[in-house]
This record gives sequence, structure tokens and C-alpha cells, in this order.
Amino acid sequence: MTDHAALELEHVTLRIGGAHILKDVSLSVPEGEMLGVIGPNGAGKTTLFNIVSGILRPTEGAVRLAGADVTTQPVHRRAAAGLGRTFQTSSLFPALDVLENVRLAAQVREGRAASVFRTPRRTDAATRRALAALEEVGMAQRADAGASGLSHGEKRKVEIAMLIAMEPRVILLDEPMAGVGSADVPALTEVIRGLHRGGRTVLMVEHHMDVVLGLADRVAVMHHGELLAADSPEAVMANPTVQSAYLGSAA
Amino acid sequence: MSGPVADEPILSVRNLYGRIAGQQVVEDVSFDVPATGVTALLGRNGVGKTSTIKSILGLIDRTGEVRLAGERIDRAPTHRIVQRGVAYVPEDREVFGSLTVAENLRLAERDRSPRRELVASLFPDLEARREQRAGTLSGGQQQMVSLARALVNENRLLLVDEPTKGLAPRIVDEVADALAEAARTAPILLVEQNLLVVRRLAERVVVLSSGRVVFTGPAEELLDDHDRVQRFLGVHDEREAA
Amino acid sequence: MTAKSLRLVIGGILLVVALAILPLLAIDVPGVLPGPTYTPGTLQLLAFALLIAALALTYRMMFGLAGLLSFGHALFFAAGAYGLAMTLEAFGPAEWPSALVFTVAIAVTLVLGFVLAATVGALALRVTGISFAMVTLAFAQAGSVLIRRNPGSATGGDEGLALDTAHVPPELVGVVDTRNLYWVALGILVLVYLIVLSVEKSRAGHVAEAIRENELRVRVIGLRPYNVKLLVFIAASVLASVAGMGYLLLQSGAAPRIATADFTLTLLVIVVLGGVGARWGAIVGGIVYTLLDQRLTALAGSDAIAALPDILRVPLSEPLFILGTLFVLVVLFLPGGIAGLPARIATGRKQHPAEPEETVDA
Amino acid sequence: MDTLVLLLITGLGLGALYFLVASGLSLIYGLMGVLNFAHGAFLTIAAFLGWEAGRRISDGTWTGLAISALVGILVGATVAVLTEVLIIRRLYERHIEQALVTVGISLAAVALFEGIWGTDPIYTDRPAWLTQTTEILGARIPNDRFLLIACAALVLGGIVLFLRRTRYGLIIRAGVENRHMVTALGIDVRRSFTLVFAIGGAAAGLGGVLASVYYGYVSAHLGSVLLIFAFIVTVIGGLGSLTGAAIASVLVAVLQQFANFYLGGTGDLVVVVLLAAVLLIRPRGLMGKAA
Amino acid sequence: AGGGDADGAETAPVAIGMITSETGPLAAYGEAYVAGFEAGLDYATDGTGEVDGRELEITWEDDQGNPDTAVAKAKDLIGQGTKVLAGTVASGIALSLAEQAEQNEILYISGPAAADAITGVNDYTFRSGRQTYQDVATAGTFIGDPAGKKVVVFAQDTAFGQGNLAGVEAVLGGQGAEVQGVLVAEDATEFTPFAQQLIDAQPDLVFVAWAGASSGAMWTALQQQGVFDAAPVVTGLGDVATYQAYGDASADISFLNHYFGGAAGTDIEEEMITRLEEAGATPDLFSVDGFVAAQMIVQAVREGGDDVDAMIEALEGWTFESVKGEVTVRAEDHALIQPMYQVNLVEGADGWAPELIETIDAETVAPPVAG
Ligand SMILES: Nc1ncnc2c1ncn2[C@@H]1O[C@H](COP(=O)(O)OP(=O)(O)OP(=O)(O)O)[C@@H](O)[C@H]1O
Ligand SMILES: Nc1ncnc2c1ncn2[C@@H]1O[C@H](COP(=O)(O)OP(=O)(O)OP(=O)(O)O)[C@@H](O)[C@H]1O
Ligand SMILES: [Mg+2]
Ligand SMILES: [Mg+2]
Repeated sequence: MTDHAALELEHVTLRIGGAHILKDVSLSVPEGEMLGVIGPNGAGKTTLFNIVSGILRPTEGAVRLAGADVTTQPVHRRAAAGLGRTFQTSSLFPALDVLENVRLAAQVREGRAASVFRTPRRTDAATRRALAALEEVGMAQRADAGASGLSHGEKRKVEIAMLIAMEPRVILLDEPMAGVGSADVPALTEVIRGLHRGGRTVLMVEHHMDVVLGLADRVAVMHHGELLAADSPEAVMANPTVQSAYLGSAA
Repeated sequence: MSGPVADEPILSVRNLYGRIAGQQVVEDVSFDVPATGVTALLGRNGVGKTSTIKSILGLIDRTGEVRLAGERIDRAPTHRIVQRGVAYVPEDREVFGSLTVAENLRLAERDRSPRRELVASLFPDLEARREQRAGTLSGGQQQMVSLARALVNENRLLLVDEPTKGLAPRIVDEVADALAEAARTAPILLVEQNLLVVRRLAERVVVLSSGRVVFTGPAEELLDDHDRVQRFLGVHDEREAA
Repeated sequence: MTAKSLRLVIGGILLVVALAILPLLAIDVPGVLPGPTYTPGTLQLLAFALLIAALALTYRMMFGLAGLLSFGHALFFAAGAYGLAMTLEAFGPAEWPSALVFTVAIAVTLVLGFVLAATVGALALRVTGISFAMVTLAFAQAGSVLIRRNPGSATGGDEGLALDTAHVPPELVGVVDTRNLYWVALGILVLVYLIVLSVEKSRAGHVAEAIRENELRVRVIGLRPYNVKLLVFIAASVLASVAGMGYLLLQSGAAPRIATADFTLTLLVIVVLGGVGARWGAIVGGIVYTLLDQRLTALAGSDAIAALPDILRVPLSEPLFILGTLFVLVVLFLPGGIAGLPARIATGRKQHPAEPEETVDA
Repeated sequence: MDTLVLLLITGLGLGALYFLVASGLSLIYGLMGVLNFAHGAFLTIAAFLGWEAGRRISDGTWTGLAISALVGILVGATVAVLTEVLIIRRLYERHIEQALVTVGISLAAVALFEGIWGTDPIYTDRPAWLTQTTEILGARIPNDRFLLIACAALVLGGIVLFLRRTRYGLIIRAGVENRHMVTALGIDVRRSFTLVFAIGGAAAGLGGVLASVYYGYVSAHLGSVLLIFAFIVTVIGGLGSLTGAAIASVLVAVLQQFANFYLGGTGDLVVVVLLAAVLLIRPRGLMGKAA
Repeated sequence: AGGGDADGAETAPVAIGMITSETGPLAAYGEAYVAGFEAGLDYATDGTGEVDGRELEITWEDDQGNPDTAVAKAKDLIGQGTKVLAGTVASGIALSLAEQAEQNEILYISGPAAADAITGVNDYTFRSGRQTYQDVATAGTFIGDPAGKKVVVFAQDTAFGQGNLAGVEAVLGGQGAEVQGVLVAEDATEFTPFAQQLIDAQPDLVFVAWAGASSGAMWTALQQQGVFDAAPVVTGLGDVATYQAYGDASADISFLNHYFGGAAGTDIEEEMITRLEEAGATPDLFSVDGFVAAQMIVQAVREGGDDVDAMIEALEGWTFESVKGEVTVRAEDHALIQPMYQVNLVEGADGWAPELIETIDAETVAPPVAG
């Protein structure tokens, strides 16, 4: 558990039809690192996450979680093995309330999450864990609200609460700040920092550069399906390709 | 296209109420959008910006008075409003995932001579992906399709909901440029979280708070007033919000 | 938890007790029941309604809870009925006592039902949505065709299969014992209800609900939707065959009608009529539908209808016309079904679900 | 050899009939995203009224048949539009409910037809040529099969052209996915949907009249008999794919013919096995687009 | 007479439960049966509706063609004390009702349902109509001596079709004919290839057993492929509604027939037709079944009173004059031994109509004793 990097990608390539979407991406993320992933729209960042989480299978190459090859493992196995993620557009279970959403995630950690012989109770461990997670993102008072009626920012927070409740070792965040109002950005940044501080490995795709720069230990840059660089934030920001292809005048 | 009388607002909203699933999400909102330039609609998450725009378009249950260049449109069905020259760029992109990029654009063409070249020059990335199904585009690419669908026609008014959400910084610039360009021919009502973009584009702002208008006025007046920015938008420093 | 749920439990028990003593009473509900509640005709009808309610309950568990729209649920009901009829006929060593044969036959049928459900479910659940509906339909059609084809004279073809009463306890045979059959039906309904309740309230039930909403999201938190769906599918199907066995005993036979896609559609109609949102909706739907079906037929043949002018007489003398129309009206104007009624009355009549465009043009 | 030819061509004829019914279904299915169980009722009412009109004006002649077909098409379209405007429209984007009301409609309609026209089939007359046969490679092919095949080809071509040449094909596909956004592009989705319903209904109407030619009778259950096969070919063909439905129609019908003849009358069994197999291997159907 | 235990019973009405299809797919058959029954009752009770001063209290119930409904109705009736049930046109329903009769020890007189299995199914069940065997045996009379001949049975793969094939195998096969079956799936819609198969079999006689709406298409196919030129074709003539179903093939088909209006030429037939016409009905295939059922019920009540065993005894072996002439309730298995007809269709002003060729003697077509 210690010798291996938390996540390793080896020569990952993805072709769909004629399109070459990922080109020979190799990357190693050590345990406990916060890796920012940036790149122009359509560079393949979400695709990369989909490959890591198992929604897509690479055409070539391998994915390793804590040293174990998971390239052919289905999504739920990887998740159960400690890989958590959020989606670029919020996805909760709209018919369930906030607490139930998070409790589902908490049950998985406990095991026998889908047992017919166990009935969730207000007082059981999974519920307590879920409430604690909601507390952590500041959503405890909304526990009984229906998930469909939440505002955008609230949904993002609940998603992160689900992650916390799952206690994953590796976390993939796909644009957690997208659509979050300026007012909420600092608070959410703190929540993410908290996720990371627990020693978890975090990969985060984000277009808000100051968030990336403020949080990331290292920044990976993707462009046209290739991994251009994975380096310290300063080095990446200084990279001329990044400047022209990604940042534009905003740099 | 006959331009409206110079000082008559292109859009005037009076006492607008909107409901979703029986819940009041827009309450007594009134404001004007002048016939030129960009008016920004601001407010924290969940105050009802999107709902206000949807109410104007008749996409959700609404009551109140809405006029487009003086004519009442609050009883007209959505497609009629749009046919009168109102384009809409929705918050969540809402591209048709099972259609190709080209089909998405073709569906949006209302004018007899749509401005295909303009769109092609604005978003060369899309040109290369004309036959790709929009559902497989990256988030940012979908946003471009969504914008392109609005810009392909000549419009009297653009309603644009968070166009830069999820876009790479460089594309944010480009979109801002595109909107600035578009604003020269048609006024825009813009919802935007990125205050840098707001500062760059908007002449006037309307600020909502829990479903009501709390501020209307020139953009600088608000943005230069840290106190108000802090109060209305909860932001300490606009840099922080970029 | 507590006061409210305690009240619900007590209410439920009282209701079951009230239903259980019905055969001992002489309650006459003219226009709804054919005769006083102790008469065999009425008990037969009520028992049938209870079994249909139980079946509808199992269907709701799949459709309402897990979002599995199956067009083949009838298959499992038929499997229970035909399975028990066939095992009772096919086997029964002469030296065994009847009661033992009967019990073993039930057990064998249950196992067969389970195997069938597991097989069909395991295959059909590889696909989702309308494809799932059509694969289940395909299996049910195959079953239905087989039953009608009468392979090896095992199913009796379109004439149906009579119950071989040699090994059936005498208490369950004959009109004078309709009362016992009624209690059996009530017992089956209660059993099905309790099992459905415990599945729905369990963790698996919650997961099933989440799967209905967003399957990918469930996988991403580390659960395999397939397993949970299969579990719900098997539970609902096996319970359906239990109801099927009750049906066989009640009717003293099985008819091929119960294996058809039309029968599944009837179930769907019942569940929606009752309201997908609540368990008791399915029960009420099953009972209301059965009684309506029966009573409308009586109405259709009545002199009052015969005296009407053609334009009214023709439609009104077709029970299915009235049922179909009623059903359309319920879907249109009562989206929650019967179970949704109390809430609608409580929140006031003005609560229409928002169909924005409709209001715009109005 | 001649048996083979006979099986093939009659299979093609049956496939044409399936397709005539399925075309409207597939169109509406592509549009609504759900199966229209009332489609059989559209077909039956068109067949009944087409027959009533045809026999009043001239019985058993080509004119009579043409009038029946015309009336059938009109009736099918009208009934479909009424259904759409009065009922389906109120439930847009609630696909399950839409399918459910159509179940209700079909229940009620069949019962009503039985009430009006009775439970017995009513035998119909048709032009003499249609009752004769034409010899092809030693097989005597009933002439009405050629009529069916020709009509099916025309309908297929017509609808495909309509979808290609106009924007309606796009509007419908987009509208199924996100109706609000289509209106927000300035398109009157409702009118498009109604139009497509009318076309689907018209196809059903024509199918109904031709089915009564094929079977030689009209009855309240005419539509229900065909509907299940129409569903099967629609689904095998793939969601909303008309060409898919056409291919599947022929496939299913020919296979059914052969199985009925050579495999001891197992045609319907083989068809459902095919349905399950296709869906398990290719959930989208033969020509369906990814959802 | 009468096994009534109390004196009061001697004058109390007798409850009779009649269950048949008034709606559903077989409603038309049900209608003919009902009309025939009313006529028969009127005839057998001289218009009084009473037997020995006891009123026959008739309750009609609609089974909708659905066995579930039928069983529910039967249980209701039995629960109310009905000792006599009669009716139904569907074999499946008749078998369910027979089962109820046995379980509850009451009398059941089945209606037009043709399945051979109903004969001798139990002590309590009788029949008022013909059975498949009698149809088949009548068909056999068309080829003279069957020995060495090849008979092909063309039927649907349903209980009815299978029953007919089995019947032909038993009757004609037993007399030395080679019997081959061509069974077609019930929901098949294309019959052309099967017509080809019939010709290829080179039969001496084709026996067609078909029910339902697809018969028109089936006949067209046989005619188009030239089956009529290859061998004589026999089938059963159904009810009035089907007379026009055979189209151009009508003249080429030989029909066996259970009954059509005017077939018998007996006095009782005239009595029946008069009564039917007064009631606005026309004589049809199953009018006689209803008529006979009424006669049997009157006999059972007259001789047996309220005692089911006595009723059974009264009916077993009873020979009586009915519409079709002399008929007998065979004691051993309760089969109804009755004459049958050979018929042609001839075209008249109102389309095709049946014409009697020959009456087949009851004994000639009597089924072997069942059980
Ligand atoms: N089926 C396909 N055919 C062709 N190209 C595809 C297909 N699926 C995905 N792509 C392309 O793959 C690229 C990678 O998309 P991805 O969603 O990973 O980008 P991203 O880096 O997350 O962008 P964004 O920041 O805009 O979300 C995009 O250019 C997309 O258009
Ligand atoms: N479908 C819905 N059901 C119930 N409530 C809703 C629904 N959609 C929105 N709301 C509520 O309406 C309010 C206004 O939402 P709206 O989307 O208009 O806000 P917004 O200002 O656009 O927010 P954001 O900046 O997050 O986009 C919010 O409180 C939200 O919770
Ligand atoms: Mg992305
Ligand atoms: Mg918004």
C-alpha cells in the first residue's frame, strides 16, 4: 500500500471510431497528492477520468490503483475498492432526499450495502456517517430536503458529502466549481482542501485557475488527448504552450 | 429588421412571477433591458436568475407583464417569442445529444440566410466535428454548440445563461469576444458568475436576491462598490471570482 | 418512528382482522358485491380480488420501486398456477399421505418458480428500458405459446388445466369451502405485503430506488445495480407464483389467459389505477379493478342499459369500454392514481401538475 | 424449389403487411419514445370505416378498394390526430403515462368496435385480380401479395423522403430528447408532433385496409393481432428507424414462414426467440441509434 | 316422483343456473344457444315455464368467454343453492364447470362446447350438443369405405384442431384409412405453403377443421393453390355468419353439419323455428343445443325433483324426440347420440345458403363409449 503510487496510468490510449481521443497517456500519482488537471475544452480530461473510474475501457494501456491492475474491472468494483468521483454535471438521485443520497454512499463503506435483511434506521452507523459528511460540507440542515429542489451549489456540496461518506482513497473531481457562484467558491475550496487533508489522493479537473493553483501540489496539462506536462503549478504556468493553448490573455 | 426606437427598452419586465412545480421561484421581478449593449443579471446561486429567463421565455409557469419592443409577449408560447427574434442559450447547454453537431445547428436556423460563416469562424473546433454526435462532445464543446445555435440567426435580443461555465480560460476570452461582437447588433441579457467577464461586457446590471430585484444600475456603479458586491453577491474581491 | 408508525401497524392489523372475519358476517353492499359477504359467490369474488391485489403488489415492487417495466410478469403467475397443477398431477407416490404430496408440490413449484425467475431475470436484466420490457415480453410470449401448444398434453392447451383434487386438502375443495379459500387468499396477500414491505424498506429497496433514478451513479458509489435489480425481480416473480398457486386452488384450474401479455397489461393498468406511488395503491387497484370488472359486466347485461338508445347502449354494454375509458381518465386527471387522491384532496383541487405550455396558450 | 419460392415471396408479402403496420408505429415510437398500444385501434377503425365506405359505393371493384384505402387513410390520420390533441399532448415527456393511456384507448376501442360491429369477422369482397395467382418459378403467388409489397415500398419511400427532405425528422428526434429546448429554438413542436401523428395514423389506416384485403375480413381484433408483430419488428429494427423496421419486418416474416412450414409450426416461437436474441446481443435493435 | 325431503319443496321454484357467453369472442354462439333454450323451455313446459307446478327459476350469467368468470359465477350460483347448471360454448369453460359440478355434486349440462373430453368426464356432467367425434365420423361418410384411402386433416394446432385429428385417427384410421395431419400454428396468417403441402400429400380426402376469423384466408389459399382440384375437401359448416366465408370455394366444399335451419324437417323443428322467429331470432347451428338442454332440464326436474342423483338417473339412457329427431342420452358416458347432416352450399339471391344432401343416422356416427 505504501510502495505503490495511488494511481498509475500506463500508455493509456483510447480510440472511438476514427477518433483518437487519448494518446499514450502515462501518469503516476503518488499517495496523498492533489493533482490539478487542466487543458482546453475537449482535451480529454473527462475521458481520462472515465477511464480511471471504469466507465470507458482503454483501447490500449493499463490502469493501476494502489499497484493493482484494474484495467478490466467494472465500475462498481473500483468504487468499492476506494475510488470516488463526481461528474461534470451534478448527478444525484433526485427522488431521494439529501440524507438518503449520502447514506447510500455510506452504506457501501460499511459493506452489505444492498442487503434485503437490513433496514436503514435513523440511528445506525451509516446514517451517522452520512450526517457527519453533510455536516462537513455544511449541508446538515438540509438533510431532509429533496435532492431535486437543491440549487446548483448545494448539489455540488451534497456530491462531495457522498464522496466523504464513501471514504475513498482516490478521488476524481470533474469541474467541482463549474456553475458555483462566486460567493460559494471559497467555501467549496475549503471543503475540497479538507478532502485532501485527510491524506486522500485527489485528481481535480478545473477551469478556475486560481482554485487549481491554490490547491494543487502538481498540475497535469492535457491537450488534444496528450499529456503535455505534469509539473509544479509554477512550471506549468510558465509553459508557453499552456499559455497559448489554454490560458490565453487571462494569464 | 426595424430597430426599436432608441430609448425604448427592447425588453421590459414588470411584476414577473414564476413557479416551478407549484413553488414560487421568481417573485415580483421588474427590470428593463435597453435596446443596445449587454445587461447582466446577477445574484448568488439559486436566487432565480435562470428561472427569470425561463419565465420570460414561457418555459415555466409565469404571470406578469413582459414586453418585447413594446409588444406583450407574456401570453405567447415559447416558439412564438423566439420567432420574434429572441435567442436563448440555456444554462445546462441542452444540446441534442443524439443529433450531430451539424444537425443541432441546422435545427436552430430560423433565418432564410443563416450566418453559418460567422459561426464557423467563431468556433473552428465545431467545424471539424460537424458529424460527431453532440452527446459525445466535451462539456466545453457542447457549450460552443449551444452558443452557436443562438448566434446563427440574427436576433433582436439574446438571453444567455452562464455561457462561460466550464470553459477553459482561453475560450472564456473568445466567448466574451464573440458576445461583445454579437452585442453590437443585438442587445444581450446575460447571466454570468465570472465578474471579470461581466465587467468587460456589461453596461448595466440587475441584481436578484431570493427571487427579487435588489439593484439595477450601471455596471461600474455596482462593481466598484465593494460593499455592495459583498452584500449582493457575497464576494470580497472580484478577482477572487474570476 | 413511533406514534405514527405504531398507528399504521395497528391500523393494518385491524384491517386484516376485519377482512378475516368478513366470511362470518352478512354484510350486503348492493351494487358492489353480488351478495352478502358470507355467500360463496361473494367470497369467491373477494378472494379473487385479493389474489389479484397480491399480484399487483408484486408488480408494483418491480415497476414502482425499481423502475423495471416488465411485459412478462404474467409468466410467473402462470408458472405458479400451472406449475402446481402439473406437479400435483405428475407426481405423488401412492404411499405418501395427501397432505405431504400437497406440501411437497408447493415446494417444488416454488423452486421451479425461483429457477425460472432467476433465469429470465439474469438474461433480461442485461438490457434496460424498453429493451428489457421487450425481452421479458419475449419470454412470456414463449411461455404463453408453449402453454397453448399443449406439449405432451401437459398444459391442456387453450382449454386450460383442471386441478387434480386428489391430493388437495378437502378443506380447499368445493363451494362450501370457498370461505377457506378466501382465507388462503387473504393469507397470501398479507404474506406478499409483508415481504414486499421488508424488501422496500431494506437497504436493497433504497438502492433499487436509486438505480431507478440513475444507474451509473449507483455504480460509481461502488454498487452493482444488476444484483439488486435481479434480487427485486426474483422476489417479485416468486411472490407472483405464490399468488398463482392461490389462483389455481381458488379456480380449481388454470386457463391460458393468465399467461398472456394482455394479462400483464391488465396488471399494469391495475397498478397505475391504484397509484404507483404507494403500496396500498396496488392493493386497492387490484380490488377495485376486479370488482369493477365484475360489476360492469352485470351492469352491461342489465335491463336499464338495454332500454337506452343505441348510442349509449352500445358503449355502456361493453365493460371493457368503460374500464378503458376510466383508465384513460385516471391517467390524465389523477396522475397519482387512487392512492394519490387523499393528498390531492388535502392540498386542494387547484394543484395541477404544471404543464407550462398548456397554461400559456390557455 | 417452388415451395421455397412460395415461402419467400409470401414471406415478403407478410413482411410488407407487418411493415405497413409497423411504419406508423415506428414513426410514433421514435417520436414519443414509447410504444403506442392504440395503433392497432387506429388500424381497426380505419379498416372498418374503409370497408363501410367501399361497400356502399362499389363492392369488390378497384374503385371500391381505392375508396376504402382513401377513407382508411383519412380515418387513420383523423383518429391519430384526435388522440394526440385530446390525450397524448397533455402527457408530453411522461413517456410511461403516454404508453399507458394508449393501453386504455386500445382496451376501450376494441370493446367499442365489438359493440358496434359485433364479435364475428365481417368478410370483405375485393377485386377479382387480387384473388387470383401469378406463377413465378413454378410457385403460384396470390396477387394481393404484390399489392402489399408495392404499398409497403411506397410508404417506406414516402416517409423516408419526408424525414430526409424536411426538418421534421430532426425536430422529432430532438423533441423526444428535450422538448423545451426545441420550442426555445423557435419551433412549434406541438404542430410537428401532431403532423407526425397524422402521418403515422394514415400509415396505420392504409395498413388496416390492406390487412382486410389480406385476411379477407374485418373484425374488432384485426389490429390487436397485427400489433404484437408490429411491436416486435419495430423493436428489432431499432428505435425509430424506419429502414430498420422494414428489414426486421421481412426478416421476421420470412423466418416465421419457414419455421411454420419446416419446424412444425413454431413460427411465433422462433420470432420471440429472435426478439430476445437480437435485444440481448444488440439492445438498440438492428438499426437503432445509441440512446 | 321427486326426491324432495319436505312437502314445501314440492311447490318451491327450482333454481337453474345458465352460464354462457353473452359478451366476448363467442357471444354469437351464446346468443343462438340462449334463443334455442328459451324456445326449448317454452316447448317442453307448454309455455308455462313450470314443471309439475314448480316454477323453473332461470338465472342467466355471462361468462365473457373467460373461465375465471365462469367459475366465479358457478360458485355464486351453487352457493345460492342451485342444483342444475347448464351452458357455455367454450370447451375450456365447460371443463371447468364440469369440475365444479363434480366437486359440489350438482347436475351440469354442457352447451355447444365440442371437446370429446367432456363426454364421460364425470357422473354429473351431461351434454346437450354434438361432440368432435360425431363431426369427424360424419366427414368419414363422404368417402365410402375408408380402407386404404389417404385422409389428410388440415387443422389449427389448438385443442379443437388436435381433437379433430385425434378423432379422424380414431374413426377413419380405425377403419383402415391412412391419416396424416397438417397442423398450423393458431396465429399463423399465411396458409399458401400449407395448401401446397396438402397437394403434395396426394390425399383421397382433405378434412378441414378450422375455427375463427382466419378461415376466409385459409379457404382462399386452398382454392388459389388448387387443392379442390386435387381431392374432395370436407369441413364442418358453422353458424350463419360463416356461410359467406368460403367465397368462391363454397361450391367445391362438402360440408358436414350439426344443424342448420331447416335441416331436420321434423315437427319439433317447426315448433322451434316458430318460437325462434316469434322472439326475433333465426335458427342457427347451436339453436338445437339450447333446445335440447331445456328438454333435458325439464326431464331431470320432472323425474328427479331436487335430488341430483335422481336427476342423473332420469337422464341416463333417456331417449326422446327433439329437433333433429330421436336422440338418446347414452347411459354409460352421457354422450348425446344424434343424427348429423351432409350439406352443400348453393348460391342464391342472398348469397350462399346450405342445402341438405343426406341425413346421417345417429348410430353411424355414435362415438365409442368414453372412459
Ligand atoms: N464518439 C466520439 N467520436 C469522436 N470524438 C469523440 C467521441 N467521444 C468523445 N470524443 C471527443 O473526445 C474529446 C475528449 O472529450 P472530454 O470530455 O474528455 O474533454 P474534456 O477535456 O473533459 O473537455 P471539457 O473541459 O470541455 O469538459 C472531445 O474532443 C470529444 O469531442
Ligand atoms: N425543478 C425544480 N424543482 C424545485 N425547485 C427548483 C427547481 N428548479 C429550480 N428550483 C429552485 O428555484 C430556485 C431558483 O433556481 P434558479 O435555477 O433559477 O437559480 P439561479 O439563480 O439560476 O441559480 P444558479 O446560479 O445556481 O444557476 C432555487 O432555489 C432552486 O432550488
Ligand atoms: Mg470535461
Ligand atoms: Mg442558473
